[in-house]
Amino acid sequence: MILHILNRSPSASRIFQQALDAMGPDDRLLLIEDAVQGALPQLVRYFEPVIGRLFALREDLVSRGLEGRCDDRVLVVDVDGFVTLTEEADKTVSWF
Amino acid sequence: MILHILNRSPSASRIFQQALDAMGPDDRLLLIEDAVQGALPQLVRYFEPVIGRLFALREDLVSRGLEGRCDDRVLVVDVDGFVTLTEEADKTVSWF
Amino acid sequence: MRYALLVQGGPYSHQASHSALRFAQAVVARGHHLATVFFYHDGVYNAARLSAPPQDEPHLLDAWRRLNDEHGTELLVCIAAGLRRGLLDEREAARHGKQGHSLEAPFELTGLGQLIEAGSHHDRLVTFSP
Amino acid sequence: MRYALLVQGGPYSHQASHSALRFAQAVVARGHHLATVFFYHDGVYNAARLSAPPQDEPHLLDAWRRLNDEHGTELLVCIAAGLRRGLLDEREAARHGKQGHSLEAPFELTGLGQLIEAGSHHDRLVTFSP
Amino acid sequence: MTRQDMSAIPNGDLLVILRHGPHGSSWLREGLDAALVAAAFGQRVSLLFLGDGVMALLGGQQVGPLGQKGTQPMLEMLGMYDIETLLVDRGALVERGIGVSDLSVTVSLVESEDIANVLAHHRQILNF
Amino acid sequence: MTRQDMSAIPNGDLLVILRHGPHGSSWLREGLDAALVAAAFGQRVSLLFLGDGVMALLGGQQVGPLGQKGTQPMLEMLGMYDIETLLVDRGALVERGIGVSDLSVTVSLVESEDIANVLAHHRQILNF
Repeated sequence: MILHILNRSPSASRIFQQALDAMGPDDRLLLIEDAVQGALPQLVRYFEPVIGRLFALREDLVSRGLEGRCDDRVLVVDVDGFVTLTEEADKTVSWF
Repeated sequence: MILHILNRSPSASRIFQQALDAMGPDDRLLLIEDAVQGALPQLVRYFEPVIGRLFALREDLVSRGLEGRCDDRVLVVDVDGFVTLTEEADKTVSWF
Repeated sequence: MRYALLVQGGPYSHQASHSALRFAQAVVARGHHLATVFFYHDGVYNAARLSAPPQDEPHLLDAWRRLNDEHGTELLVCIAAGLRRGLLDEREAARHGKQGHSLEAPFELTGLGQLIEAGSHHDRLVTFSP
Repeated sequence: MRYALLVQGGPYSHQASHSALRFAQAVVARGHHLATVFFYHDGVYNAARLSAPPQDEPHLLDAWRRLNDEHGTELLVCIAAGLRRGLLDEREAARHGKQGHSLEAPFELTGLGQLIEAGSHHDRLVTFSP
Repeated sequence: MTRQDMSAIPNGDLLVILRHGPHGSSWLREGLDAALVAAAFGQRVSLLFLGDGVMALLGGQQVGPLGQKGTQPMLEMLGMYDIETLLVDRGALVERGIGVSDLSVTVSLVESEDIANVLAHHRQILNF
Repeated sequence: MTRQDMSAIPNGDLLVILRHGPHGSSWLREGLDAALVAAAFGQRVSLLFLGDGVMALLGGQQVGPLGQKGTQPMLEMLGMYDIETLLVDRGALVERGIGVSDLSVTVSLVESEDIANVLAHHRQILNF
């Protein structure tokens, strides 16, 4: 299992599509930095194919005022959870 | 008349849409750097609304091996032409 | 016409600095006066005096200096953006209790007000960003 | 586990450096060994020794130094990326005939081979880019 | 601002376009800095929030995980510098499901088709 | 490479993903540098060109306007370092109307649905 890490807003950058294309059926996707906007109910559709293995970093949601606004299906983890995700993955790939 | 300058590939970045939304009916758009890819016949559709006032910088096409591959409707200018475009415009806006 | 450029990209990382220099040379070649280049955001790194690119690559720092030398173009570096990124002249280094300096003439540390003034007083302002 | 980080974003310009530091602190807090941080692309600017951010902002340079101090994390700066961008230690400055230096211990100028080795020898490599 | 009130489009010396959200990069902060300095120099300054830039206006923002300040305090300074014209692309709010009541400051909504007019009405433009 | 020949997906120590074109930024050059160094260290290295990265392979590239070298010379060095596996996203070529005959080097085409497998077959990945 590969942990994919995305840091660009899906409204501004098309890079999320490259990340999705590169994900295997068990791979996970973590949204950090500007990508956490993708956890909003209105934008989460971009990540429809990986719902259930879509994570967002709590600290980056909180600092942007987005913590209470996420779609229910997004798995919110804090930075400890981020480390755990890297422990559980064979390797990580960052998309920017 | 405003000269808008775009430097991002329309395949990677959605910023071109902000530039197009901000253009008035007489404004011009110049593609430079990675944006010159948008002059390819297959990608020029992104710039359909401003055909006829869509320019691309020759030097950036040449260095990327794209000079002979542009759509006919793209107006190719060299860096002197770029300066002329700024002379003719009231002001410039760069989108990145 | 009097031109000002705003450069926001770091050297070598993005084409912005190369594009700005190429445009600058074309501006002066057409007989305009390139009055000001203002460096902001990562553009401030263009002023790093110790820059040592490989000999077969363009030496951006020297090219900026030459613009100042031959055309009197002022090379202004935003002080707030510079300090965060480690670009200090001798005076600022002393003020912050640091040994050595990373920026020197003809580059000048100045406030953002100089960008605003350049935008007002010159005929054209063209921005190059990463 | 043994971790390596690859940092490619400049400090203050992008969140990459902040994200990397936060992740680094969580890695060591969970009992892992953070063996290496490798700085590449604009990440090399994290090592600029004269960095002087406002007092009410995080001091990234000091935070990196503390990781080295408290956890023995090696702070490796790609030499090719650094020289282009004006990051020279005393030895490289002398070699290039420049007065002064912009990078000092615990940061080390090294080749890309050290990144490749870190990727091979440690259990995890996590990248933070702009 | 609707198409009917084009006359309401403000004139100004400087339009600062903000297209990046808080925390992810320094673009937003640097753009606001430029706006504040221009106002301090006596210019009539307007702000235009496009795309991710609207995230700057959302209430409830916090400092970053390492103590980074964010841009909320800068927004609160705008009034003190007589920067009263905060124009927001309505489409960017709708795309994100953000309502005007979610915002921390008072803004004027702009329709997409009026953005070009906003640019035309200002002598100088800085785009961040 | 078609779905029928999944067996042809190469294994390797390092996969370097290249997603940026030449001249616009240093990402492509820095990615190729990393690949060359890894190969010099004895690793089995594959390259995967996605999106704008395919622009790296187009023939007829020139030095930049200030004499910047570009990346063509680095591509020519790949063979000397035994980097033989150049995988290219077929969709990215089609999107740009670029044919295999337009490329300056010999490549293997990869379908979108095989990209994940390429990643899985390499021990380590660097993404530029």
